[in-house]
Formats: sequence, C-alpha cells, structure tokens
Amino acid sequence: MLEARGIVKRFGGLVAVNQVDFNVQEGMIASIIGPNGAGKTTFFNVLTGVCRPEAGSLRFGGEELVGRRPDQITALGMCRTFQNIRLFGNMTVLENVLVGMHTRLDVRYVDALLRTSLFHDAERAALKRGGELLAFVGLRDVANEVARNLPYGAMRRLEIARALASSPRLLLLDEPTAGMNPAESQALMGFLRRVREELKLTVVLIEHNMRVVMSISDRITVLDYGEKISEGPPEHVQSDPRVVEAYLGRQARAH
Amino acid sequence: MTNGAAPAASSTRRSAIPPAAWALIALAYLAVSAWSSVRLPNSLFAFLFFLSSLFLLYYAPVATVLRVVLGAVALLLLMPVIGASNAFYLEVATQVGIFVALALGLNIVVGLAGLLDLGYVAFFAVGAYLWAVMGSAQATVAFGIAPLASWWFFPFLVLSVVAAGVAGVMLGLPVLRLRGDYLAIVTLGFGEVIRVLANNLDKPINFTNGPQGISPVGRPPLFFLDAWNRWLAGMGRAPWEESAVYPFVFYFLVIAVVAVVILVTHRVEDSHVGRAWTAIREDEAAAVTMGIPLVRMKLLAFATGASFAGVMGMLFASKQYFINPESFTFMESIGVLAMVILGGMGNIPGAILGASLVTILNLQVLKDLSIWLNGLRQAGTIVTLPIIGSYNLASLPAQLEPAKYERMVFGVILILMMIFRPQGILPSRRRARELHDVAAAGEVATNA
Amino acid sequence: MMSKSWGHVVMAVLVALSLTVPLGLTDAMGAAASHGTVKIATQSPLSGGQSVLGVGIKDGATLGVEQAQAALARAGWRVLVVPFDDQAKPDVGVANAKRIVADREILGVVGHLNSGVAIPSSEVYKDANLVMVSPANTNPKITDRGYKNVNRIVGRDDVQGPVGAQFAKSQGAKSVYIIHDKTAYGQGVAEFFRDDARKLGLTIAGFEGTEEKSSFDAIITPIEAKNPDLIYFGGIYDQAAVFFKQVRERGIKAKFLGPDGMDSPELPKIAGNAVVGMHYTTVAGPAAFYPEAKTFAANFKAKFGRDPEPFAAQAFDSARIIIAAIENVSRRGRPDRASVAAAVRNTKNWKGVTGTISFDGRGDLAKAKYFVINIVSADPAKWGSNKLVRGIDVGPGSR
Amino acid sequence: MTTAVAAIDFELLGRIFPRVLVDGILLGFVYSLIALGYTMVYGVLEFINFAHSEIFMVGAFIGAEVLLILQAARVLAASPPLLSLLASVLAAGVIAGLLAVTIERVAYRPLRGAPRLVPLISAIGVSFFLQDLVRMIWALHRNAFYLTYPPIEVFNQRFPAGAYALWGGAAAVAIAAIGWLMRRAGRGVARARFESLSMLPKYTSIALGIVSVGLLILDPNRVLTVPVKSLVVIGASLLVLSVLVYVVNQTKLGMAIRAVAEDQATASLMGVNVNQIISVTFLIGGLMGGIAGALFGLQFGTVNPYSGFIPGLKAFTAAVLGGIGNIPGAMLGGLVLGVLEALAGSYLSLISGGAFGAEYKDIFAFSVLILILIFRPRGLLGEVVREKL
Repeated sequence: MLEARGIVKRFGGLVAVNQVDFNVQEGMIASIIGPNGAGKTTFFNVLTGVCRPEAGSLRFGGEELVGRRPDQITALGMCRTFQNIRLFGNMTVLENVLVGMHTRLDVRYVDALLRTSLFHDAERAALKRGGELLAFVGLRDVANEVARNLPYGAMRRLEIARALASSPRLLLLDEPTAGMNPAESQALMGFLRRVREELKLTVVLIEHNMRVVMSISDRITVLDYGEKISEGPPEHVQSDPRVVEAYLGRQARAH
Repeated sequence: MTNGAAPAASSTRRSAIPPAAWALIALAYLAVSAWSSVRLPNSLFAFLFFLSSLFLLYYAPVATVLRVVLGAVALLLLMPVIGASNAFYLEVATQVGIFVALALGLNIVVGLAGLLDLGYVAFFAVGAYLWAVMGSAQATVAFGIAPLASWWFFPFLVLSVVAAGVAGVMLGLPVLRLRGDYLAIVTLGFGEVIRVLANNLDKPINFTNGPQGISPVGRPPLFFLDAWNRWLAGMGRAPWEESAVYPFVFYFLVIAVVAVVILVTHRVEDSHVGRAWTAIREDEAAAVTMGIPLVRMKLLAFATGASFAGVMGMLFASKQYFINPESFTFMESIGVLAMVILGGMGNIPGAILGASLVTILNLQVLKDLSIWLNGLRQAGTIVTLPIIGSYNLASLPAQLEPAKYERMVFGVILILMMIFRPQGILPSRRRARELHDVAAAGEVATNA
Repeated sequence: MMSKSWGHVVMAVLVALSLTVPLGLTDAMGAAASHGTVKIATQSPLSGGQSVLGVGIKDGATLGVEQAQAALARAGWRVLVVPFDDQAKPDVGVANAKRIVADREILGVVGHLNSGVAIPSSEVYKDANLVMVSPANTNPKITDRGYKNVNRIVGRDDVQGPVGAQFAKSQGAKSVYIIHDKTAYGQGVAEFFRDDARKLGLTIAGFEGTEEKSSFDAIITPIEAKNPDLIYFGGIYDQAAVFFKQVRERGIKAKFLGPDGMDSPELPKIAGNAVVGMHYTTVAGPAAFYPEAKTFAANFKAKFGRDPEPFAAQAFDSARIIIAAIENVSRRGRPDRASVAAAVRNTKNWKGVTGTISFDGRGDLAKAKYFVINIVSADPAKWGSNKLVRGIDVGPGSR
Repeated sequence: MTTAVAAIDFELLGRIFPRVLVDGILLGFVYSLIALGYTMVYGVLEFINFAHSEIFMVGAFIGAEVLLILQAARVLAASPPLLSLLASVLAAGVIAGLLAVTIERVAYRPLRGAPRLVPLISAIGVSFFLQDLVRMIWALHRNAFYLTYPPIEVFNQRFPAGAYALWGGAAAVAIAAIGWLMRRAGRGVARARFESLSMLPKYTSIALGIVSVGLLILDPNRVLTVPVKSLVVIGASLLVLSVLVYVVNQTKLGMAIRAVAEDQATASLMGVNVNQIISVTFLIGGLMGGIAGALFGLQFGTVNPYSGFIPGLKAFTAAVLGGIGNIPGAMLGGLVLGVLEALAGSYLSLISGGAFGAEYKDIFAFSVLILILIFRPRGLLGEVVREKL
C-alpha cells in the first residue's frame, strides 16, 4: 500500500533520514520506534508532504507522493496526527471534525454562496458523519465545546477523529500515547484495534511506549540516527542486539 | 441573520420578562427613539438613541421574524424619515454602511483567515477608480471614449466586485508563502503602491488625473424621478430635486449592498469555506495536513474580502462626486482594521458594531464634543470646580482649541477599549449545532 | 455565557440612555442656540501633518470674525465661529458639510485647505445655497463648475504658475528644474509654470514630484548633474525649506522660485541662508507696502503668539467678506443663506489685506494683483521687510 | 502631455552613480538606526511596536529642545559641537527610552496574552495620542508646530570623502587589525567576550573598507563630498549596533533578554523577571529610537509631530527586509532600502525620460521588498524557523 524507497532528508549538514525503505501492507499496524532525535517525526513529515525529501521515491496506492502538497496527499487517503496535539483550539469539537472532512466535501464556494441543494445535502451528510465519528471516539456529548477546553485524553481522541474524518485508508499517528497514564494508554490501544477492525484502516504509529508498541504492532521499524537499523515482528526487534545497543547504549553513555 | 447568530429567541433564556413584553419594549423603544430623532433633529442623543435601538433589537429576546421586520422598518423607513429632517444623519448612516461593508470584508481576511492585511484600502481604491474613470469625462482623456451612460452604473456594481476580487488574487498570489508580519508589510506596501499609482498615473498617459482627482463621477440614473415629478406636478406639488434625492438613493444602495455583504459573509462563514479559513487561522500546518488547500483558500479569502471593498469603493466614488488619492491612504486601512479589532475579530455583529462605533465617534460624537466645548469657550463660560476654583473658559489659550484634539481623544479611546475589552466588544463565539439522527455507534470507554 | 450577560449590559445602557431623551437633553448645537446668533464655520485639517496650515486658516478666520463682528453686533447679531476638522479627508469633509448645512444658524463657510475635500463638500453647500469662500483652493475645478455659492480669494493655478514663469524669464533663466509635492495644489501650480515656461522658450531641465519630506538627496543628484539656472518648487514651505537647504548644501547655485505656499517666516527659520535671495509669487500684499497687511500680521501674532501661516490672511479676508455680506443683508431683516451667497458674489472693490477684492461671475477674483517677493534675510523676524520686486495685475485664468 | 523621448544619456547616468550610491548609504544608515528599535522589541515580544515612530519623533523633539535651550543660553556656539550633540542625543535617548517603558507599562502590558493584533490597535491609539500630545505641548511651550534644529556649523560642512578615500582604506585596514588583535587578546572564558567587543572594529572596518574601495573605483577624480553630519550618523549607527550586539550576546542582561525572547514561561521558571526584562527591552528600544530621532533631526534640520510616521514605516520595512528580530539584519535592511530608494529616486526619471519619476521610488522599493521576501520569506538575514510538528 505504502512503499518508500531510499528516502533521504537533510537539514543543512544534518542527515535526518538516511536511505530508509519502508513498506506498509493493507490492514496492518506498523510501528516506527527509535531514540529521541532518530528522525521518526521527520520521516512522517516526508510521508505527509510537509518536507520534500532530497532523494527517494514514495508511492501510495500506486501514486507517487514526492512533490505533492500535504493537502493533496491527504486527499489521496493518508492522514496524520501530531506529536504535540494541534487542534483548532478556538473551534468546537464538531467543527474540528468537519474541517477534517474538507477534502471529501464535494461542494464549491458557489454552492455555499447560493445555498444550493447540493450544499445542504453535503452539510447534512457531513454533520451526520461528524456525529458518528464523535460517537465513535466518545466525544459526542461535548460536540459543541470549544476544543481548547477539552481534557488531554479527549484532545488526543479528537485529533484522531479529525484525521479519520478525511476518510483515510492509511492513518499515521505520531506518539498517540504521549503524556498518558497506563490506563489511558491501554484504552487507546483498544481504540486503535477497533479503528483497524471496524473502519478497516491501515495504521502507522510512532511510539515510545514499548508496551503499546509490542502488544499492538504487526511489524516494527527501528530508526537510529536517521537510519533503519532493524525491522520485523515485535519479537524479532526485541531481540535484535543493535536495537538494544541503540537504546541502552546511549542511555548508558548518557548517565 | 438566521439561527444561532444571536442568543435570543431560544427557550434556554431564563429571563424574568416574557418574550411578548420584550417585543413591546423593543417596539416602544424604536418608536420613541425615531420620534425623538425627528422632533429633535439636532439632538445627538436622540439620534444615538435611535441607532442603539437597532442593537437593542438584535439582543432583545424576541422572535426572529419580529426582529427582522422591525429592523427593516427602522432602516428602510424610519432612517430615511429622520434623514429627511436632518441630512447629516443620513450621511452618517450612509458612511456607517460603507465602513460596515469594509469592516466585514477585512474581517474575512484578518478575523477569519488570520491574514494580517495592512493595505486593505487598495481594493477600495480599485473599485472607486474603476467607475470614476469609466463613468466620467476622464474616460475620454484616458481612453478616448465617451463617458459611459449612467445606466452602466449597475453592471459596474458587479464589475467592481470582480475587479477588486482579481486585485485580491493578484496581491495574494506572490505573497502566500509569507506569514504574519511579513505578510503585513507586503500588504502595506501593496496599499501604498496602489495609492502612489493613483497619484502618479496622470503621465505618461493620464488614467487617474493624479492628485487633481476626478470629478464629476457618474451617478446612477433616477429612472423613477421623471414619472414621480409628473405625478407631483399633477397633484400641484413642487417637484423633487435630483440633488435632494441622491442622498436617499445612495443610502438605499449602501443598505442593499451591506445586506448582500452580510448575507454572503454569513453564508460563507457558515460553510466548509469558513471552517477552512478558521482552521488556517488557528493552525496553518495542521490545516494543510487535514487536506485544506492553503493557496486556494487564502486566495479565496483575499478575493472575497477585496470584492466587498471594491463595490463599496465604487459607491463611495459616485456618492462623493469626486475622488482623488487622498481618500486611500494607509491611515484609512488602519482605521478599518481598528474597527474590526475593536468590534471583535471574526464575527459579523462585532465588525458591524466596530465600524458603526468608530464612524459615529469620528464623524459625530467627537465633533459634537469639540463644538460644545468651543461653544462654552466662546460664550465665556465659567467653570467652577471644587478646590481648584473657578476658571473662565474664554481665557483658555488658543492652542487648546478642542477641535484640534479629536484624534488624540480617539487614540485614548482606542487604548482604553483595548485594555478593558481586549477580545473586542463582541468577541467571536462558536456556533452550537444540533446533532440529529446519529446512528448509534458503540461508545468508546470514556475513562480518559 | 459571556455574550448573554453582555447583551444584558448593552440593553441596560440603552434603556438608561433612552431615559435621557425625554428629559430634553439636547446636544451642543441646540444648547448653544440663542436668539440673534449667526455662525461662520471653518473647515480645514486641524489634525495630522497638514494641520499647521489648517489651523492657520481657522485662526485667520477667527481673527477676521472677531474684528468684523462689531458692526454686526450693533445690528443686534452675535457672531460665533464653529471650527471643523476635516482631517484632510474627503469623506470627513462631506460629513462635516452635511452637519454644517443642518445648522440653520451657519451662514457661511471658510474653507478648505485641500481641493480634494473642497470639491465634494461644496457640492453639499451648493444644495443648501450656503456660501463658501475658499482661502486656499487653487484648483480650477472649484469655480469652473459655476456654482453661485462657491468663491475663492486665492489665485488659480493657471494664473499663479504663468506669473512665476514670466518672472523666471525676466530673471534671465534659460533652464528651469521643477519640483512639486504631488498634491493638487503643488502639482497644479508646477504644471502651469512648466507649460508657460516652455511657451516662453525656457528649457525644462526636469519635472519631478515627490512626497518626500526629509531626504531629498536622491532628487538633488540629477539637478546637480543638469545644473539649471532656476529651481521652481510647487508646494508648501515646510517641504520646500528642507529641500532648498539641502540643495544649497550640495553647492548648487541655481536661483529659487516658488508659489504662495512659500509665504511663511518658517521658511527662513528652517532653511536659513539657503533661501535668502529667493523669490515667491503671492496675492497677499507685502506688509511693508500694505499697512493693513502689517496690522493683520501684528494682530495675529498678538492673539495667537505666532506668525500667520500661508492662507491665514486669505482666511481672515474670507471671513470678513462673509460678515460684510451678512451685514448688508441683515439690514433687510433676518439674513438667509441664498441672499448672503448672492451678496458675497456681488462683492466689488472690497479692500482686504490680500488686495482689493471683486468676484467675477464664477466666484474667481475678477482681477488679482500678483506680487513677486524677494526674501532678504534669514532672520524670521525680518519676514515683514521682504522686498516687493514687482506687482502684476492679472484677470482670472481661462481654462 | 508631450514627453519628448530623449535618448538616455548614459554618460550622465554613470557620472552621478557614485553620488547616488553614497546618498543611498547615508539614508540607509538613518533607516537602520530606527529599524534597530523595531527589531529589538519584535525580537523579544514578536510585536510590532507601532508607536515606535512616535517615540522616534519625541526623541527628535527632545534633541531639538536641548539644542535650542543651549542656544538660548548662548552656550551652543561656545561649547564643542560634539559635546552639544552628545547632550542632545543622550537626553533624547533617555527620555524616549523612559517614554517607551511607560507606554509598555500602560498600553501593552495589560494586553499580554490577548490575541496578537490587540496590542497593535492600542499601539495605534498611543501613536495618535502622542502625535497630538507633542503638538499640544510644543504649541503651548514655543507656539511652534515645527522645531528647527539650530545649525551647528561644523556638521553642515562637507567632508571631501573622495580625496580621503585612500586614507579611509588605510584606516579600514588598521581598524581591522585592531579588531583582529582584540579577538586574539581574550583567552578562555573571556574569549567570547572579546570577540563580541571586536564587533565595533569589525563592522567599522567592513563599512569603511567597502566605502573606500568603492570611492577609489567609482570616483577617480576624487571630488565626492559627504556632509559631516552624515558621518556622525554613520558613526553612531555603527556604535549603537555594536553595543547592542555586545549587550545581547555577551551580558547577563542579554542572556535574560534572549531567554525571554525564546520562551517567556520557561525564562520565568529559570528565575528571570520577565516583566523587568520586557521593560528593559523597551527601554533599550526607546533609547535607540530617541537617539535615532535626534540624529535624524540633526541630519534633516526640522521635525514636526507627524514626521515620525514615514521614516518609521520605512524603518519597519527595513527591519522586515533584513529579517525582523535580527539585529545586523536591521542594519543591512536599512542600507538596502536606502540604496534602492536613492537609485530609484535619481534614475527613474532620467531613464524613462520623465515618464516615471522620483515619485515612484517607494513603489520601486516596495516591489523589491516583495521580490526579496518571495525568495527569502524570512528576510535577508532572518533565520528560517522550521516549525516543529
């Protein structure tokens, strides 16, 4: 489904992502892990078109992504969340979700101006689907609250709902459990499984929480200093000495 | 204004006074204020009282239908009647209308899409000059064609919208990558460029007549006046003079355009486009990641905002009978921006209130204050203050002439307003919506 | 919710406000009304960068009313001045005009400074037959519309420019470099100067407009290269003084010439020796030859503590002409606007500090006397002793 | 409207080129000096201090007032000109600085945390207020609308820069050597400090070097002259820039300022008194505004209550051009803007045969500004701030 070949991304002299290959098959939950500064988020930024890679190709469902704008990539069916939550704070919960539907709304400016039946139908459908999505993430009761007033966990779920609203086939989540306690993380894991099962989505995850990663992932990719150092099912990665070195070795040195 | 725009008329209000009583109060208020404005044609308070009744109407918890009907009566019937007894009030109302449209247009760019535009008056100038050049003898000077006939006024209302919209896109295209203050400085530059062009394009080919300005600018045709005057003559009454009719024509034109502008703003704001703009304002990076095409949406915001200014520019030129570049300075842009922010960014009533307040303050209240003080001074009024003692105002130095310090007072008012009401007078609220017929979906555990 | 309580506050305020109306609290205008009052309004920019001239107009008119009201007072009329700030903005000027028109006691307007404000505002005066006498608007369009109520006691651009050109020629200048300030006034005068200078066979070495107020280096460099015999500045003294000073500092020896915008002791105050020996054209008689002008300058200084700005003398005369007209009309009863306007237009051989004034059918000066004045000293206090070089009688322009 | 299309006189264009360039640089230094104040405040608060043009204007009034008082006391002619100038400039700086602090305290501080545009409006209010307040004060005090700087003869003389170009080049080398020595002088911890201190000789030698070499090439006849007062402005600009760079980069205060600029919350957790630092920032910004005002007045001779507006606008443009928030950027932006204006002002008319003239110089400057920003959206020296996702 998603096929990255030899992705290279540099910032000045720093090579943030170096020759990374990365494949995702339909229906799987793939995780990317690695120590801080390993280039995980940069890799996400390349995937979603936020930065353009210096080299490499990136195909999604047969389409080349390199050179496309983020909004075009979203329209193709790939949507993400952010490491530090980036909701539209002064909009309501429901509006956040409706913004996510932008690419799927087949109405034009003129329709909005003239209030054509097309517009009304589309708005009605969007409201219905927004309600469903909010119900799905358990935020329907607060649909009219302003997003910035939500509790932290609810913000995370809203961000996912907003991404889901763009009807992606592939969902990219950047550290969804960051800042959550174990119980919340547990709940989120259950939620992700449901996303996969009920919505038939493919998920790529950046995660630090090993418990989450190991229990949920079908395949794990480990990045260190921008390079892929290991890849495989959880048990394979867990026992890979290079992974242990990357995590522990650095920690040992740091202390 | 449809549902949700006002808190009124909802059953949630637990007011001690029943809606019927509110309706009566509103009606009485309107009637008394209009009556007193006509009876006391020189009373500022009476007129302010009347204007405020419109806002009372907006906030009174009465049925929407009643509110719309009363509002229409006030604006379309009572205001002209008051204007007939004092032409100045009609002028104020017309200028308020012009600035309301400008503020609403800028509100789309700055308030909704969050793009700081310091050169907004440029679009006003585009609309104004478009008609001023084509609809006056300047057309002959610039293009060697006869001035357009007065009925062209109406097609040009549309054309000025288009022209200003195109100017908006032309400004938008090169600057879309810029953010925040960089955008601000470039739009400021654009505004200056348009003004300097207007001031200098009297050579090598004379398009704008430079600082000498263009006069007389064409006015809309008065189709009805001949027939009406014949009828009046038949009744043995004196005919209406064109010059006496025009202020009313422009008032109604401005009101009509403002109504359209409000409708457009409301509809666009309450649609996928408005949501996309707000999303861009809130977080550009997140918005684009959610699939919002930044370039298209920003251009759309620029074009929509600009088009309001364009059409008002045209009306302004025609109403003024004369234009020259002095009407399109940077301070004018700043003035409109102040209206938007003062009223409350990102919402329609806020922009309307901001524009009304600033315009009335500038044209009327501050002037009245200085005239009053000047009157006291010339009459040699003696002010007695406790402790300080008495002072004859006539001996006040000539340097302290009150009329000279209106802008200083305006500055102080701006500062105080911002300190005590930083969100603007009517801060933006998000619209609450009902969620109907949602298919029962399984609830996710909500322990978070 | 915030908005709801706010709505209540708004309503409370409105209701409170409504109580004041039945109490009969009328506004300032109403309050100031008393029997037997007539008012003269002034409109000019009283704030912003042009306020120095606008205040001059207001003060000149105020002084004029003060000195002339004795005659009216004997007839039982009290005269008041109502100053308006038009902010040099056409929209504000028009709104003020409507307000002026609405006050029935106002029988005349002295204004404006900017032609851009005067033209649309005078449309409003015209509809009410309210007389306007302009102390400063030189734009031909002001009177070319042929309104009965619009007059001016300044020369037109198409008169003053040619007078300057003739003088330049008589001084033996072969090439002239023209700078103007991009305003209707400055550019207008400069263009007529240019056209006439060309007709007289002078070389136009350059014709430049600039809104710059402080740094003229970029403009001076080409002047230096072209080395003209004379530099004409179409504009106001504040900008001109800085310009002339910088020109001399560059070592350029060309003669200087300007229109009546130069007429202020501030000119040598800012420019110092640079402007000594330069000439300007004006309708306001030099104090040394016109005792009235001398008295006016002295009275102005006594009242306001500073020297009169350009156009202050014209405003002084404008106000007195209106009052003279009111006085004439009031002999026949309560003066109304139309008859005051007609009386002003009929002014013949009225002696003012800016010359002997008669209006022609359009409201222009029937015959204007132009003076060319030579600045003799860098000391602002000696402004009054500037030399009269020549006087030229000219009729109104014909365009 | 007949504009004779004359052939372009290339000889003339070439002949005036050095003059145009020098004019541009002189003007540029004035813009730079004002731009520094904008950039300083913006760097810390990300806020366009719209009232900076009025602070600048107040500085110019104070500067003139001091000189006028000295003149009235008959000490102006007797005392050394540099001393009078120093008194005038310092008084202008101090009062403008205090004014800036007061403005921040009254009109901006209560608005911290409000939407970004709100302080902008209150700044506009301050602007209106100050303009007319100054007009009122000096109307009552001196009955004057304009204040004219009393002439100090020395400053009005012209320095034969062309004739001294070789000397200038030698001086540039010498100053560069001093700078190099200073950089070498420090050791260990003090090293960075010395390096920073060497900013003044560094910038001076660069500026002097460029100008000298330029003069040698462009002015072979050695006839170009420069007013002495312009040299004073240039010297002051370089000095202020160097001091500012030193203070911001090398002192404890500078560190606190940078910390507040980076993140106010964190800075306050680290024990930095954020309010105090912001006040100090405004003090410094106002100080520079006042100094710039007094020097501006000296350069151009007259000032009125509204004359801050245009230079303020230009300086703000210069600050953005250079990369707002960046101190050397403000200097560079000012110079670029000044040179652009001079080029347009002198050449447009000559090249177009009068069809377009000096009145288009602002359009020209703004067009170049737009072009530069399209290709370098963060200004000439501004860092590209990559957003963290």
